[in-house]
Amino acid sequence: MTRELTGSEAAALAEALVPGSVDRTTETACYLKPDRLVETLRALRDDPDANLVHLTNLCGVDYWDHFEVVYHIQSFEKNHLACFKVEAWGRENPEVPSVTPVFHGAWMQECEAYDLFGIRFAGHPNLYRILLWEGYPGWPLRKDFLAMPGGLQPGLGEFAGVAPRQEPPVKVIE
Amino acid sequence: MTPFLVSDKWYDIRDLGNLSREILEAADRILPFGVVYVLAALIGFVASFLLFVLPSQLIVGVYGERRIIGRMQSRLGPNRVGPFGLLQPIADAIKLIQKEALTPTRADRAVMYIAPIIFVMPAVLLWAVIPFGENMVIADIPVSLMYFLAVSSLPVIATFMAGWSANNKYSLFGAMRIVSMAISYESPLVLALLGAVVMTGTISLSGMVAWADEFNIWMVFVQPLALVIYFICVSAELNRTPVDIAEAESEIVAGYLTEYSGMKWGLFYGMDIGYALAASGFAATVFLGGWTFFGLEQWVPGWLIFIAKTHLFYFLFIWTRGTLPRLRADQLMAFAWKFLLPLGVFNLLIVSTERMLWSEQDYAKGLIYVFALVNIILSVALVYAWARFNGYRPERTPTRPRLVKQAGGYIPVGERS
Amino acid sequence: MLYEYGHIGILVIIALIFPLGAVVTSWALQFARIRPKFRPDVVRDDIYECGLRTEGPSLVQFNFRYYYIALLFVLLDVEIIFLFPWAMVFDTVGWVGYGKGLLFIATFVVGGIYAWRKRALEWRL
Amino acid sequence: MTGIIKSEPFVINIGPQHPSTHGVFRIKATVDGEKVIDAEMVMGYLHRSMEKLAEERTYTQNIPFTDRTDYLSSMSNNLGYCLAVEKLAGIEVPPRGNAIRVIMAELQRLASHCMAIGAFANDTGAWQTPVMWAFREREKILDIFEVTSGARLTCNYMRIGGVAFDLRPEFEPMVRRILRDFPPFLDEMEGLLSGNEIFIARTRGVGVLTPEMATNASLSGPMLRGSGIAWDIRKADPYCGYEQYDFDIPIGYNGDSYDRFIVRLEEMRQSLKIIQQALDGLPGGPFRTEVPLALRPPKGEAYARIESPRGELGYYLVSDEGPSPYRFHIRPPSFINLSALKEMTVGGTVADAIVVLGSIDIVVGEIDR
Repeated sequence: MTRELTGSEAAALAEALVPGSVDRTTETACYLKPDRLVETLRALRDDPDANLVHLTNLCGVDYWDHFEVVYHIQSFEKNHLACFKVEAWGRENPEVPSVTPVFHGAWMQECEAYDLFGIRFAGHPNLYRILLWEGYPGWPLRKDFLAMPGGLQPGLGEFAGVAPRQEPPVKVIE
Repeated sequence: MTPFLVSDKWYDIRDLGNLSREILEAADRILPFGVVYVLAALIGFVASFLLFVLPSQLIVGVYGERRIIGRMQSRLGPNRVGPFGLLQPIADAIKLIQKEALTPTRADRAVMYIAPIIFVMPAVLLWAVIPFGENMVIADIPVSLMYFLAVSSLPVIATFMAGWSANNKYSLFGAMRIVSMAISYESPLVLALLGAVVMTGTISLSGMVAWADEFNIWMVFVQPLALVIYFICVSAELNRTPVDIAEAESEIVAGYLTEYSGMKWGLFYGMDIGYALAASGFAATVFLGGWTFFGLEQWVPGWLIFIAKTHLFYFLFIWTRGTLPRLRADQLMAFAWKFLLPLGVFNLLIVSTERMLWSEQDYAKGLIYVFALVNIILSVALVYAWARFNGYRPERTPTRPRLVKQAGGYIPVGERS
Repeated sequence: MLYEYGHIGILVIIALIFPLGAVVTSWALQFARIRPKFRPDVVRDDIYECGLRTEGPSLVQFNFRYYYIALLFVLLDVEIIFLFPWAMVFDTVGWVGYGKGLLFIATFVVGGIYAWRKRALEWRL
Repeated sequence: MTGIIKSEPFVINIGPQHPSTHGVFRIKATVDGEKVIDAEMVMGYLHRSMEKLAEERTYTQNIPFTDRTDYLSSMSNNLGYCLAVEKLAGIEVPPRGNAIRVIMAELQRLASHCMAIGAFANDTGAWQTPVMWAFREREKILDIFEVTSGARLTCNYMRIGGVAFDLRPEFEPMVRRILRDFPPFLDEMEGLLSGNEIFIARTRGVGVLTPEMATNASLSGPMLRGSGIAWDIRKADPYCGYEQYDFDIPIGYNGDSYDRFIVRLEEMRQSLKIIQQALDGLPGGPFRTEVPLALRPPKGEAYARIESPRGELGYYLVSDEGPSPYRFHIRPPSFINLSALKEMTVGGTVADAIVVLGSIDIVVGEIDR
């Protein structure tokens, strides 16, 4: 049975390896400081006691005033699952460091979080809109998506700001 | 050796040669030579077309290619048009002929139209030299084996034209693949047939059938390895499934056929069966004794035996198509050069030595059976040994995964849990 | 004897008529009122690439690495063709001719081994 | 040899309308001759914004959405979502409900792996035969689903607190027939593919993933097990009473496409074992605990995962005591399994890229959601 680490247990693991990395803890999760995030996760991955090697899940959550990025990290040998969180404040340009250098599997999940929430991941090698197209107005999973300027308005029929379809660059030989 | 039951009467349909001979002799009395000559070729063509190619297309095209494969894949196959779906190819032809033949605007139009025509021509020409029965051959030329080899390499050019002219990347892949495959598989093919030529001492297909009749043995028993090599090489040249890398529908959508549609596509598709049939007929003639069957040809028309053998061989094509996955391009080339070609050389050495020994013994009839036995054993041993030499190690590929009881981390190979 | 080749010549004509007939009929059918006449369409008449527009030219300098194999093929096939006359005259040449034939085969076996050792037969990608 | 002949790399689109991409998925490959020198994934052609839609609907109304993500294993998707809601709201499932869920999930695994193996064999070029055989067996399983839930593909059978309906009397003989008919089919598949030299040549050593790479790329399911990592949520984090059943985790040797294939084949045998045990010991009693239709779980968050046929399927739910989830996140296994696609394809041929894609066993509905 996988042991789901409580916030304080996860915090203890993180504090032991990288002192000063934990922001606060809740019952289920441990909030890390964004500037120490990559360092902490790398240490937790490489440490045999923590052994948090498998970034199982990464997702963003919109809490109106701030965004949270949730990392569920799994250990195979110890069989425990730790939940870490990072907060990003500000709706205009929320930014958290990318953990792609530590976990390759974060690559696509961070792209997805960027695509749907607009959270920028600093240090990501190729951050692009993976599901929607480049130039899509707004960030769909934000709570205020429908009210955003340029968002989907009823009766508009088509997204504003999308370049009109162009004729293919093919010449017809008559 | 004249079958005693077959009479010389023109109405004896067991030997269609009688009929055409009667017609031609009658025509010769009243018409100038040139007309008779054209008439002879036409009769040969029409007779072979009506008797053999058309029914084979229908039967093989539906029953072989679709119903048998459908059976292998546990589905029905075409069964609506005509009795048992026999008329399906005709329905397909009508459908295809009225479809629009799209030609992309960026393609090379002329080449794209010429390619299917060039592709079809050799398929018809191949039938010129294959003897359907005694005296039932359109052009009984003495170098018919060479003729067959030469003509059967022509469609490669047509497929390359088709692939190149379409201006499509997938077609380009197909074109490039088919050229490299054709040049790789031509050498083992010719080498394998050389074994048969050494044994019989003739490059006429009628001569080969006569040889099989005389010694009462089929070439397949004397040259089993040659048949295997021939089969694989011909599958490659014909783009049949285990080696159909030029079409490879799962990789490069349809290869050189990607841009073809309508009747132009239909010609490629229909003639694929035509080529496979011609190759089967050739194999039946060279390796399976043609229209002879150990004396049965005195009771049954020879052309019926020939058709039966051809379809038996064609069944092999269907079988491999329904069973085997496809090789990759580089593996395919390596297989031709490293496996088939050396085996062909080995086969040639063996058969030429045997032939010399045989000629010392004044072509004693019994000796050929000894050779057959020796060759069958040698072929199996050779194939196995050469495969081992090339790195065939089935015992090193476990086909069952390891089983563990407990979840945990990485378990290195060799560690029991 | 030779006029058998003429049969093949007539077959060539038949073989030409058969596909030409099929292609021309299907082309001509668009003028009969059996099916609607198709009009040129830019997107439909474009070349197929999985439903997207092709990027860049299609006909490029294609890297398929069969330069060596093509060379080998030319050499080998010519050699094998020379073996056919040898195979036909076994009765008359005797053991000496047989030995000479083997010598001929040996040259290309040696060549083949050389090519193999030089890794010309490998399709390294 | 290289460098003597000049060649031009060019870009070729594999997908979205390609026979082997199993849906509208696109690999934009830069090739030099046959060699793939760069591969870029393009997805989103089927994006329906499930996560946003789910925020507007109640917890029960969201169950049909989960059907439509991974449409080849809808039972597993239902199950994962229901487990997450139950974890969030603290609902207990009666033992009969759990046993039915296990049987359904394992039947779904059989059906899904049938599809995966058949399509994979098709990608290697076996012309339709394995896929048709696999479909033949899959149909029988879908018949069971139809009898039980009324639908074949998108079953919508699991409910929060149990399952939607009790089993019908036809159910047990049908499953017994599957248990009897399936092992011969698996032997047939092994005879057709596992020992086939051409199949081995095509898949052995193609798309090799080292265990470090597989772990680091967050892969799961047969992709992870093929690399030799013994990791199965059913063993490691049992749900629905999987701890009562006796089964093994199949793991591969060196993490190539062939290993993933044989792991899937063996998983089907293990699933049969589980179904047998669950069916023999099927408890009586209620099949569902009653939950209010407009469920309002307490404030909090829950991450529940199951071992879906494609890997670890996780649902991350955040509740704000409202009738609908505040945040509904799916951890789609085949989306994250694609993380390593570029590493596996670059350096191989175009044909290898297709085999690798087939061995990942993607479902585009799940990638794009």
